[in-house]
Amino acid sequence: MKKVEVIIRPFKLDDVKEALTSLGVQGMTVTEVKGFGRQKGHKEIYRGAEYLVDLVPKIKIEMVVTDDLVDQVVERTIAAARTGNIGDGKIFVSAEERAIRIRTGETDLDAL
Amino acid sequence: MKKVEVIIRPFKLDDVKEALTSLGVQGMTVTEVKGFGRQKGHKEIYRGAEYLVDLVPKIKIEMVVTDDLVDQVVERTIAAARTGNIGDGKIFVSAEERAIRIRTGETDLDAL
Amino acid sequence: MKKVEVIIRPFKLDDVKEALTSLGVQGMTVTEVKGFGRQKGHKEIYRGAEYLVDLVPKIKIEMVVTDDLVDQVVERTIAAARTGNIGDGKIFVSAEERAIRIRTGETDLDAL
Amino acid sequence: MSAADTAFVMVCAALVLVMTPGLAIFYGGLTRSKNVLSTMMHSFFLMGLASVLWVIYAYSLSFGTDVEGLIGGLNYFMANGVGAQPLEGQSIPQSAHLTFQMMFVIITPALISGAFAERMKFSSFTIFMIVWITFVYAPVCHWIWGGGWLQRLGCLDFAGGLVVHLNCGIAALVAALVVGKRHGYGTRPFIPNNLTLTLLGMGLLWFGWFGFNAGSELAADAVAVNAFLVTHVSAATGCLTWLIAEWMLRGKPTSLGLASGAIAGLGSITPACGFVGVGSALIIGGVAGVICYLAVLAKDRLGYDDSLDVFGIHGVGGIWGTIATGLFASKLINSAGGNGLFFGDPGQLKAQLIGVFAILVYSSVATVVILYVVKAIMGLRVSPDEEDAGVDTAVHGEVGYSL
Amino acid sequence: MSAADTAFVMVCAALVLVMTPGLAIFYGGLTRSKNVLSTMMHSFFLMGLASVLWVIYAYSLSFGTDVEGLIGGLNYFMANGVGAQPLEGQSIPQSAHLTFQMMFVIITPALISGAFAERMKFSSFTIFMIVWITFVYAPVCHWIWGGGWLQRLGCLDFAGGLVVHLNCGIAALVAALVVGKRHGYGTRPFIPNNLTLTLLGMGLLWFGWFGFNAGSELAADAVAVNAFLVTHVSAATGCLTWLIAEWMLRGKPTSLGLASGAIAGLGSITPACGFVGVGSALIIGGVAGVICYLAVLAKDRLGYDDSLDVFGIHGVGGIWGTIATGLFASKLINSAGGNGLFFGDPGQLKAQLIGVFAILVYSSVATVVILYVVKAIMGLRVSPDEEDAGVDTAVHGEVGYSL
Amino acid sequence: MSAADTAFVMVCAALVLVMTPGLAIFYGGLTRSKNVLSTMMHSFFLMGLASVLWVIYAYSLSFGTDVEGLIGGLNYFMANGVGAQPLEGQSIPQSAHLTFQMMFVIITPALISGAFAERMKFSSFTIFMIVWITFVYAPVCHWIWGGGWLQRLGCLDFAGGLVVHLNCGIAALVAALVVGKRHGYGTRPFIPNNLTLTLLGMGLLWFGWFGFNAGSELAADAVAVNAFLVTHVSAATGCLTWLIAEWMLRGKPTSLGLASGAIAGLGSITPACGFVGVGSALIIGGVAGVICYLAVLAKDRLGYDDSLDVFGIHGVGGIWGTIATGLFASKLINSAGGNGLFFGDPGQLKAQLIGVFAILVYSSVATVVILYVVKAIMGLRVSPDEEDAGVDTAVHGEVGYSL
Ligand SMILES: Nc1ncnc2c1ncn2[C@@H]1O[C@H](COP(=O)(O)OP(=O)(O)O)[C@@H](O)[C@H]1O
Ligand SMILES: Nc1ncnc2c1ncn2[C@@H]1O[C@H](COP(=O)(O)OP(=O)(O)O)[C@@H](O)[C@H]1O
Ligand SMILES: Nc1ncnc2c1ncn2[C@@H]1O[C@H](COP(=O)(O)OP(=O)(O)O)[C@@H](O)[C@H]1O
Repeated sequence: MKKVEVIIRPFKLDDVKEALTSLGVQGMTVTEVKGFGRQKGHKEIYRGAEYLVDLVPKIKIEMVVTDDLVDQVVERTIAAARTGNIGDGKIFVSAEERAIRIRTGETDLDAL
Repeated sequence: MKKVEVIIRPFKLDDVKEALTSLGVQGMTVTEVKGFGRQKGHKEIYRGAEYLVDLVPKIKIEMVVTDDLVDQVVERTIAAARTGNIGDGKIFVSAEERAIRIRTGETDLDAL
Repeated sequence: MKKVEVIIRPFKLDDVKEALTSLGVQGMTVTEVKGFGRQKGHKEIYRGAEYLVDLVPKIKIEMVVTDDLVDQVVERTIAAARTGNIGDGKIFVSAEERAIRIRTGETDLDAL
Repeated sequence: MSAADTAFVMVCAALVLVMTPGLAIFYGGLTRSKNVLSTMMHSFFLMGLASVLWVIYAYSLSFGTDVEGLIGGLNYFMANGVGAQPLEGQSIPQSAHLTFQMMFVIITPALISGAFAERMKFSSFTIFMIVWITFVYAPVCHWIWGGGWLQRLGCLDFAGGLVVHLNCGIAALVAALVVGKRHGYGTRPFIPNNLTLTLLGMGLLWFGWFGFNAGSELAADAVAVNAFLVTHVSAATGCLTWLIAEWMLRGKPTSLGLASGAIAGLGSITPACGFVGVGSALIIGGVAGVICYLAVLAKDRLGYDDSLDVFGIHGVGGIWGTIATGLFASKLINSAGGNGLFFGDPGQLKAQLIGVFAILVYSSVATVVILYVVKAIMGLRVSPDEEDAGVDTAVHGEVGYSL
Repeated sequence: MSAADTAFVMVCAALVLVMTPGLAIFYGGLTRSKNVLSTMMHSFFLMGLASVLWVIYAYSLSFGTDVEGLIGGLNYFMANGVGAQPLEGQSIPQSAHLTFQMMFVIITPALISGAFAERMKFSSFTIFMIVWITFVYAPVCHWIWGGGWLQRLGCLDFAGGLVVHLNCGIAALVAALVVGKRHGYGTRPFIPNNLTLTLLGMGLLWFGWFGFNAGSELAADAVAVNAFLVTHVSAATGCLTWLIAEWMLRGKPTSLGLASGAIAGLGSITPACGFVGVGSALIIGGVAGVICYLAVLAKDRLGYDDSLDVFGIHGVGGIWGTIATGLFASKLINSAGGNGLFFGDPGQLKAQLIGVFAILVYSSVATVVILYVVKAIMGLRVSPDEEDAGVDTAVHGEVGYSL
Repeated sequence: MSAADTAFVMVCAALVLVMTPGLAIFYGGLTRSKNVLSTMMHSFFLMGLASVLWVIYAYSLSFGTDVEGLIGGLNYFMANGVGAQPLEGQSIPQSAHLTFQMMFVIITPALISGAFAERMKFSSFTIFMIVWITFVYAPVCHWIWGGGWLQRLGCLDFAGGLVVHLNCGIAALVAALVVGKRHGYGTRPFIPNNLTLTLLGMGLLWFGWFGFNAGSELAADAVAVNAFLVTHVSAATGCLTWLIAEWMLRGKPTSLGLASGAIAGLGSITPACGFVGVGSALIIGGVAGVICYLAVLAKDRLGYDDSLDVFGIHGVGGIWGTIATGLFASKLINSAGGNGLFFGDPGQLKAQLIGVFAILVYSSVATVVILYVVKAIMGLRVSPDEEDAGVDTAVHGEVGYSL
């Protein structure tokens, strides 16, 4: 099993979710995050004070999938999340050792 | 050391937290997330527009624990978080290489 | 590649971010979380009801970096995030297998 | 007809109207965020429902030709004949009287809704309210303001200590008991979702209460000014004493305590405001802040789930204010009123106690009957799953915040 | 001069003023959080812009010496000569008339802004509004209230069904079409960021609407009281019928439906409130709640992006209310008014239909011309990137919430 | 006694009261979310505290029998003798005068609290306010409105440019300096937690300001209408010019700039509103928007932490408005007023300058003394840890939002 973490632009969430489910990904967990990177932020002004806000809103999707799905997940995510502009985000893959479904106690592949 | 990631129903947070601390887990980090899975979402209606919201609020708990604690953590979490209905959530376990306590610089087991 | 996860006090975010970028870290992802640990929480009172709130606001920073950067990242983060009081937070390091930049499809070190 | 009085009463009616949105956010801010809309809807929905009942028949039941001191006749059905002509002894069009009083029939049941927030079924809520307005609000209003038996008996209630506050407070207590506790009450933390809403709501309530209390004089005269002034003074002392009590007992002065104390002071002065002076108002409000706080503490001991403390604040405040009227009323303030015990007339206190007792008994019994009937027919609560998910999405298909 | 009427009109002006903040949060709560401030600014900014235009020349264009029934002269330029002296037939200083009417020229264009929320360029918005107020609002106001041709024709509009609601509603429809859809409209979910704001906004609108409608009598008399009462009744029935319609058609009674129905009821009664009784108001509001709901459903079929349903609610409500005035108006309610079809005068209905037709045509044509000119010169929309990032940070350099 | 004037003043008092909740959310929205409640509490708490002091003795100190032009006597202690009988030259019950003025003694110190938001100790705040109201507000109020030396000297302050705005503004500047900067000021971003609250607060302030300014005439006459109108006009130009200045200097028109400009315009017209016409109001508000913006920019250069810009907006606005009264006042607007420099009387300007100077000196010196005494006895700030955690949880045991 692998854990795939995807960081994307917020408005791409629906497209990516759709792309992944059509692939057979049955579950994922979504978090609102802020990203810092090459994409430049924006200026905010409150009366006299001016701030450069370099943390931009992003969405993080985490999903644990079987090893053989990873390549397709990556491919489809790129297709769905890409705009071609700086700030499209990243995909990270790491090893996951165990998975358990709380409801049933099923483990690993059965738990996904 | 292992990292245990637990995704549960929001209202189960207190029960799970209690179960884990009684086990000797001394620290954890909690995030509000949205989950997509078998649990069906709900319909939202705003004037003419109707949306199926399939992301449901969940709580993610992350904790890094010693290897020998993992089985108990899993067991107790299941006991505390289970309702038996779809959407109870998951537990994921992965390897953690290092841990450092910022305050003291202690590492690994001492840092937990 | 390693994934470094840092949990710090919210008001230290700017200092840590600065310390890391000056090191050459080019990207990171920031999440608002709540932490449970040795730091004691506070009492909240709403009319007759009194609660001990033991989840305290924290910031989680995740960044994927090359192996050789890890030690420096840890060191600098400690320097920037430390106050010496309970609750300064933790640093966790784990292995990351792959990284992909969505915009370009670049992988691994090129994707960071 | 006096244009000045008419202008005054219209503006006061608008002020009373705005109390209901104020109450909606006051209550809304106190629940968990998954129920903020359903809680607010209880109040807003009554702006529609109660108003329609009022113009169709409830005004007539309240202020129509008296039938045995118990209820008004149906002579004003559909606001029939309610027009430019003032009622006897009034200087405003009767339509202004109907309008002004309409705002009271909105907020009284809206106040009750705090008792069963976060778990009541919306359909059952609707039926309950229709019946309650008809069989509890209208008769009680008639007894005290419409020429009924309590009014004849000399029981004083300037702006609604009995009709509004005690009436809603005791109904709320009953409702909390019949509907039952929220799932997790007492074991899980129930943290208010948005106290800024609650505080702003308190501000709007305080603002609107001037219309409620001063407007009840139905004329822009010195009695109205006095009512205005003592209303403010009682709110002020109420918020101070609750805060101080809390600071001493729990170590923290909270903003919710401040807001609650203000409402306690406002509720308590309501029956008295046209009859008592500034000095008395300082006492009435000051006592209100403390006893309502203690009542709220007692709830947590007794363990019933009057979720937003309607009884502790409005019920207890209404009792105290009505009794205080029997203590502090003075004909020097309002020659059309009475003298309380401290101004020489123990009879006034007796009349007040009868009023308190009557409403306590009638409203609680009638409310319990209505609730059990509704429960038998259609149930009162959402399903446990809906309660866990939150009433907002489960019943109304909406979420309060998507920030 | 009557002090009572003057006091009344001043207070009513304040009430109308507070409708604009109410509208700002009503609208603000409905957008996505990245655009909440820009949406609110549209309304707030007009409190500045429209007021300045009004005192400089727009009041004069509206109420100055009539020129051929089409427009007012510039005799009141810079409020020249507008002082303590009442206008003929009025009992308040003319400065109070100017002030009261000023609040209308703020909220009418503010209402339009809901049509193009979340994508309009702020600079283009500014220019559009200056021109629209000058060439649409002022003449239309003159025609109906300033002694213009529609007024002479006997078309009745007590408080702004034509001048305000239909006028803004049709302009909004045109604007939605010319400006175009929001990026993602119809494909992505657009969830309101904060319905508690929206509900509170509705409460403030309802509150302020009393000033709007009753104040339009410019005197604290029985006609004003009637206007006040039927305004409330129509709002009440509007919110009930929308809710019921929705409950039946979609299975959920929503708080946004409740709020929308109240606004529909309020908008619809506006032209009629000084001329119809309580029974008629029950019908007017009840019908409004249903037809405006259906209009809003129709939008989603037709596919144009009138983002906050300005046409569906104010346009349709304004048409219905103006026609309803021609049906239900009665001289028994207001001898200075007329009799509608149901009270014996089909001519009144004809006058109303002419009014509806005239405003529909004039306002839509003029608005389309203005918008195309502004578009040609400077564009109407923010860039796609700015739209995705949100207008708040992109254009105004702020974020609404940092909780 | 005039019922119309009485009705008007009561309603205006309610309007002024609602400014304080408006201010609470205006301020509350501007701080970081961990301090939103403590900031709001400052205002709300004064609704209790200041009111009680006022009815007990502060009204008497302000309006009691004059003692050497410096202070009022204690003849109205406990509102003794303040009843239905009007004061000389007034047409409303004296109790209405006390009530109306009570709302001013609430909001003036509440305005100061913006200077030390997010770090002041609540207990010290309480003591400071009691002493400040007694030794600064009451005498200053007496000097200008209670028959004191400045009033005799002919210094004009229609509704509180000196008593309220300059007085609170300079006290705020002093307090900011004595209390010291917030931890992290100038190095970390301080992002407002909820600008929707702030904007709504501005709306409520604008709304209530009509009561503040027009109500200060204490009669529903043409002067009151004029005050109402020019108040609105000045607010309108203030928000436009601040926005334009900001747009030109920083490239972004912000909603906070809009709101700030409106408050600047409102504050500046306050002393002048009963004496100047529409044309002058356009200038007064327009200049206010620019100079207050520049004052706020200057703060960031000078580096003191007047957290919510009380001095920059109210202090500078109060000075400008008071001087502007000496320039633009005209007896054509109000025969009971004076003529400013531009209307032929340089003496009026002199009187105004004396007023400005007197309040600047007295209020700053007295405030600095009070603060140092309180600091010596009990400290002024929460501990650094409490400041980092947020005053809401640390001192009040609550959180603003749990969404
Ligand atoms: N090394 C990293 N570790 C973790 N997250 C990262 C890293 N680099 C970038 N990110 C995340 O990816 C987002 C996009 O990265 P950015 O450099 O702005 O654009 P791009 O992906 O187009 O190069 C960032 O906002 C951040 O959330
Ligand atoms: N493959 C997965 N990877 C990450 N998170 C998952 C995965 N599958 C499910 N989840 C998380 O677990 C939650 C519960 O899953 P769900 O399928 O709804 O019910 P159950 O766990 O009872 O089968 C989801 O809402 C989601 O947050
Ligand atoms: N075992 C753990 N796993 C995950 N997160 C932890 C763990 N222990 C602590 N944390 C996080 O670190 C934060 C600080 O820990 P705490 O024990 O309070 O202080 P300190 O780090 O100074 O010992 C906690 O609030 C929590 O978010």
